Amino acid sequence: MSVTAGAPFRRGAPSFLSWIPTGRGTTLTIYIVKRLLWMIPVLFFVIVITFVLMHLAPGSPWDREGRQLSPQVVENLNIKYGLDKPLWQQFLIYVWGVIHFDFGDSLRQPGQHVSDLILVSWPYTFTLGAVTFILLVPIGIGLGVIAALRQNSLVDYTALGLATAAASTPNFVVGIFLIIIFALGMNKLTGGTFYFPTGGMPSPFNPFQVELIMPVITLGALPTAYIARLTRSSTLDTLRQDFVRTAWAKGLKARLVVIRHVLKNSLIPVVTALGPTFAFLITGSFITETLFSIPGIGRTFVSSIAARDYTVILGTTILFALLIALVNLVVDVLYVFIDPRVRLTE
Amino acid sequence: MHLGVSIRALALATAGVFAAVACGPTTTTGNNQAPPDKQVLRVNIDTEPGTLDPTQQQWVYEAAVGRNVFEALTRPKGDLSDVEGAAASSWTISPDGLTWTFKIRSGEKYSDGTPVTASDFVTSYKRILDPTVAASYESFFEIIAGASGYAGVDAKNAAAVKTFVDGLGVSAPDANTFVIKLDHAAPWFKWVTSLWLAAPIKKSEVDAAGANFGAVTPDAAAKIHGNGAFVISELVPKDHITLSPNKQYRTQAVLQKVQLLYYTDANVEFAKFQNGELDITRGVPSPDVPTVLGDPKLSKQVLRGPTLLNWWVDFNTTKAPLNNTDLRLALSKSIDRDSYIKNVRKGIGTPSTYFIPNGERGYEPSDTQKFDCTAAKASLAKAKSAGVTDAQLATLHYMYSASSARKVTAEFFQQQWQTCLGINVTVDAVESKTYARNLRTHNYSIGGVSGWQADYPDGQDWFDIFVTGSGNQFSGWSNKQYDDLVQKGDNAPKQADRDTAYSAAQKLLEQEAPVMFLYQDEKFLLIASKVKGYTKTALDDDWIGDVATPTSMYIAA
Amino acid sequence: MGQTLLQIEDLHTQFFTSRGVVRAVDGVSLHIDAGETLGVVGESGCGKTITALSVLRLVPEPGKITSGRILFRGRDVTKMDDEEIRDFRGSDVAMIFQDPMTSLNPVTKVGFQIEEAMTAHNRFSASLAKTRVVELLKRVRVPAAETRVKDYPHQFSGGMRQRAMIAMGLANEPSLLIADEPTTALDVTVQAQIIQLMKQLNRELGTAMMLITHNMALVASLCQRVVVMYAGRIVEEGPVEQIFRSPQHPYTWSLLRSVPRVDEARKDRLVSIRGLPPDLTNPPPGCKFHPRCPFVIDRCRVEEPSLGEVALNQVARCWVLMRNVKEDDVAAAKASALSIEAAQKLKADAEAAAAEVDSVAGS
Amino acid sequence: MATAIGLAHQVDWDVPEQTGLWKDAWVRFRRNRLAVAGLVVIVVMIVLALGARLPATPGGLWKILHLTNEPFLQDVTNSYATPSLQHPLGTDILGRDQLSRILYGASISLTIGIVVQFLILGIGGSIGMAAGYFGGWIDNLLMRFTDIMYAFPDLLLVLVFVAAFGPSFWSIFIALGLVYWVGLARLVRGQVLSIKEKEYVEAAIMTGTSPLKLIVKHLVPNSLGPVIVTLTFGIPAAIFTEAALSFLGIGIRPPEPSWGVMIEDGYAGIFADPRQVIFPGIAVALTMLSFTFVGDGLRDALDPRMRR
Repeated sequence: MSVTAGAPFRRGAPSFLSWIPTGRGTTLTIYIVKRLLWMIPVLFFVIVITFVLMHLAPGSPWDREGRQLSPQVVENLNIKYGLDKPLWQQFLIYVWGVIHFDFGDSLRQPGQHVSDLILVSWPYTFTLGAVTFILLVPIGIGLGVIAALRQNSLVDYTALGLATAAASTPNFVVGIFLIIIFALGMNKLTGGTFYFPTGGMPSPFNPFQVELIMPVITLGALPTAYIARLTRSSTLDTLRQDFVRTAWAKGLKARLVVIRHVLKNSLIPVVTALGPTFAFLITGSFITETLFSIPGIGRTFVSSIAARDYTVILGTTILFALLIALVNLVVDVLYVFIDPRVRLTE
Repeated sequence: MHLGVSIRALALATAGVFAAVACGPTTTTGNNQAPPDKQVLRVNIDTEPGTLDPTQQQWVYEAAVGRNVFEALTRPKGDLSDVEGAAASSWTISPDGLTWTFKIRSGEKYSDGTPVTASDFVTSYKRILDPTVAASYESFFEIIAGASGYAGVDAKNAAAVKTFVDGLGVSAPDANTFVIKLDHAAPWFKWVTSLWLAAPIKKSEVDAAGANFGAVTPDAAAKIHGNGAFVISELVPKDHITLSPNKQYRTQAVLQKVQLLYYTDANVEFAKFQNGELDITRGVPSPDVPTVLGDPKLSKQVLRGPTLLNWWVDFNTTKAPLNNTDLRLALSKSIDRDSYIKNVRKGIGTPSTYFIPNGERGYEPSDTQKFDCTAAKASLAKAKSAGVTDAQLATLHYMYSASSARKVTAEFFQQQWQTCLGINVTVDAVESKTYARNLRTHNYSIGGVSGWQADYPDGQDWFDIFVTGSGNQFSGWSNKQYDDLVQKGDNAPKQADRDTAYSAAQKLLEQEAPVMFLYQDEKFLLIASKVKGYTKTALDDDWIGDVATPTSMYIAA
Repeated sequence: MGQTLLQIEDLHTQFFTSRGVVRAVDGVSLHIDAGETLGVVGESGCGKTITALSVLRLVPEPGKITSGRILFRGRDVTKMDDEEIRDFRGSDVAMIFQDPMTSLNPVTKVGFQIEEAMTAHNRFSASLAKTRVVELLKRVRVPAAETRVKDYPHQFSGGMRQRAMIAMGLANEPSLLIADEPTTALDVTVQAQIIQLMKQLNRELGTAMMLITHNMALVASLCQRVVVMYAGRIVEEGPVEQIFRSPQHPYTWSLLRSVPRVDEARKDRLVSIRGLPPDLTNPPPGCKFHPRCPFVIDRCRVEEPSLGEVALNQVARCWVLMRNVKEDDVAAAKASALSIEAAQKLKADAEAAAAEVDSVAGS
Repeated sequence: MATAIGLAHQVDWDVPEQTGLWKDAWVRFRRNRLAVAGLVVIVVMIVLALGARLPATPGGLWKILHLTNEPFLQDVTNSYATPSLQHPLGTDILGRDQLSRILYGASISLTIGIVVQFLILGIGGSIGMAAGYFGGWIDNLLMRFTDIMYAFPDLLLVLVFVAAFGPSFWSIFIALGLVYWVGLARLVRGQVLSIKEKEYVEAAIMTGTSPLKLIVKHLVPNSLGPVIVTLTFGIPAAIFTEAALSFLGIGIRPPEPSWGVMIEDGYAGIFADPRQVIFPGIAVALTMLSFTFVGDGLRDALDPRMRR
């Protein structure tokens, strides 16, 4: 469901390192270790809240439309999966399991370990997300910078128009139009000699497969547009800064002015946004995976919520939370290197 | 059996009947067959099965695997008039109807070459009724001697569970003889023995896997062996399952590979078919029906046929004002079902004002709930004179499980009720699980659409839905007379007596209108022209193989 | 000295905005000799900064040099191609900007920013440039220059940053250094240090300097010649002592007779000159200054005077000229101008009145 | 003349009043043609949206504009009609006039898209501002809280929210606000932190400017650019999420159309009639574009550096 459609905005800028200065090196190591330790309470609360929300959500794994399960079967299923126990006990049992890297078995798929399930789906989603990200960064930033440097030119308007179109079209629409045009349309037009397959991802680790083209466009259109606009906005801001004029006044070559002075500054907020964008590509790939029949984790996650498959919900949530926390950490550390004004402390 | 409930797909109930529809030439062999390496069939089953253990399978997309990898004692005949031997070559029923003795077909083997024995059936029947396994559809089997106590067994008490399971009336006097003892005579039990879940499983495999038996993992091919026409040859989690012919099976399939794929989104499925990536679809989204019929290429690949699936709208009879029968009738009579089928569903299905679908014994069209706005207004007036107030009518909500197709249906009803009765019904979309729970707990006023698809073509499967306290009816309706009639129909040894009782029960149901009958569904799916030998019955669900195994199918050159 | 370094002839720089054409620089001609220090003064918005930016062809969008010539050692800057102008900037003419806080790139090391000014041109080898950075910082009196080169701008104080800016400007030993309000953003003691530094550099290196400021004190202490601008035009020009002693244009006179207030942070406007500078999209007819001029005559309103010689080396653009104004009129003009104290009192009274109204309304 | 010759500084009564900040901004905004065009489009949309909500008046302009052509009026025999004079944008599967529905839907989608942004700005903006401005343990606490909010599933949050508060129009706002504020909070915090590093703000803090004044005069105008970008992107996002929510049961109730719902519905019949998706899609794009231009215009107008 396209609840995730607009998600880059949910994942905004990452946290900064706000504290007081010291040198790099050991400070950085200490900082990273501290942040990693911070993840433990964060993950714990994520589990707590997800656990509570999950059980608050109406309906149980055994509710369904159509033929109903008998009350005895429901009761037996609850016993089988320990759902008959008080909630706090279930919680403790779960957390105990997590500490031992046991994430339980899927309720919808008896005998299927949640960890196996994630291990199977993860490579697909990661490959899709990573390929999209690697393409998105230069394209988004490039478009944004060019648009800003050629403000109010045709290039600018085209980029802006593309960004608007991408952002105002839900990705299930983007996807299905791609399918209609590049799969069905080309199939018809060329009499079946050349067309795109409508999806699948034959090898999960291979970034060079033709099957990836349409999913990558579908998944990447919106975040690329977002990054492009952010870059444009930020670059326009930077271009007006006094130090850029200083750079010109020094007689620097245009290329150097743009790269050393404009980009280095205007990309700071963009880098901030890249982390969450990457997280979005991973966590928000549900529709793309559904449209292009990619057996990724996004589908697993959304369908687990629909099915109230508690263990899978928890398992994937933990994975996503971990991912987001790590991405934030990476961005924060990166920050120290791109913006000298930012310092680490403690 | 259920269709999977998917986010976008309309989900639904189960089942089906009589007429067999043949598509294309039904010749089992021909010289126009493509070479073996081209004998690949790609089918969409919507969702990855939850388990490969047949005894725990409950959804259409699971039985699609179960029915082809395993084979129960019997199977429905092509015309659905009766069952015929499958894993069993013959069987006898004792004169009192209580003892059923099945002879296992000689030479019946699992795909790994080991023979199928009667004790394997004991294993599977006991597994279905084992409270610690909690198989979904144990209720079909509660008629077995000793099984009626299922509800009383404490699943946490290992000793009690063992006593219960050991006491079940299933036994294997010798390797080839499987005996089932029933609590009371039940002519329809033959259908139960044909269900996909009553298939033999190897005890050694169950024991080896323990709780993980049937898990949908890549190594499943090595861990699970069945006695059906196909074996699982490849399993890519979340992506597909490939079936290949079982070399041990008595009839060898022409198809060398059957790929079961999971496309939930109807548009995606439609696109894949058009792009030549899929050979059989589950259906066609109703807005696309005119497109398909108008397309010279696609229209030739359409397969239409009856199905034993009937749809209705539930009224919550436990609360005012819908505890008033006249109001329910008024609401039902004000829906123009012809227009609904023709315009909203684009011609798929038959308007119905009856319960038992066309094609099943007991089908009796009736006019009780027929669209008639004048009559509807009269009913409403009658209801109002009986105390139904406008204020109560203003509180009516129509709840549906969110999907595009159902939203359109809801908006159509809303308009119809407004036009004919002047009642403004509020429409609520809710998420599937919430919908199911609200229905079950009678936390709604009008809910729809619900449906039932025959698990097997017998009145018992249908009429039991509306008996007092049945978990499968959501209207909270209770009628002593109906309950008595149904009990008679279920248990009478003579078919004629059963028919009479059921017929009376059906009339009562239609007059009392705890539900508003809407339409009988129709299969409308696409099948690639190169696929030949596909036989479909009304009992089959979306996918091939419920009755007719795909051994007769082949890919034309 | 004496050789003309920069010659600006009839320069017009205009901004094409949706409101209309802003004639920011409207026919300015001036020259700077080698080693000379020229002050350009005027209110903000009078076109002095735009004139300087025009010299480097750094006029921001939507501005454009529409006509005129800018000859540097005989080469017309306005006709240089992209590569020539690039090489011209920073090496022949360098510029120091107003706000040292924002004029340095915050994410690049100070040393590198200076070094880069050298490597952009071919005057110094890469390795020489590196060593010269320290030298330059030492020259502008940055303490511990060896370590400070590795610092980022935010680690520098305001005065240090301006020193770094100056070092950057001197990096290629330019013949002309344009300093645009180099001290306004700094506090008083630092201002004095910077002024001292610039004086010294001018003396030691013989670099010509164009000093853009509204600070007459700075002009007095640094410059040999001064150009007064108003509404995009030069209204008076001459040697510093002469202008200070006997300004001939009423605008110059007004500038000079106003009271200095160095302690306040505001920088731009003049107290004693009533009214605001004209809207440059729609300047008044006749003399641009006439609406604000205390000595206005009828001719001023219809006909614009041209720059005329009023004394040796001194030109002014006025029909009246201060020397022709009667003592009485001058006294009257002085009286009519408000003193700072009076103006502040007026403001305080107005605020008190407003507060009173508020309290009445509130009760 | 005093000891040093210098230029006097103007006293305040001669300076344009401080209210001129907004007046100035408005003048600068007006100069941006695209921004004005965007504003005009938005105003027209709002007027049409209000018009579509007015009770039907017989004939005339209203009818021509399809404002009273009953967005709910079904003509099931005329489904997926191709555009004609009577139905300029065709009809949907139940034969309802698409143009009327789009105009009517404007009232819902614009309200949701825009009002939610204010909610997000309110929640996310104040949390981000507080975290960035106060720093220290407040910052730490707020940021760990957003980390947690950040990490768990929106879908679950929304489901539970619906279950708790029941389906209503206002639930949408709150649900959307709850889901989307996190990103903005982080963005604003980042902006505030980097602006805090700037000297003029440091100076303002040292000279004892009150926090409120500091926030209003420096932090808000300076962080406006990226915030506006994010919020304009948030408008279509909210419109689509609303559509998805109605599938979960807290969207607007059928048969009322919103653009998102129309697109979602149109998707079901996209092979039969792609117009069902394209027309409401254009409406969303137009809104988005208009807000983009207005946003850019606003940013430039309020940018302190642009002031001269």
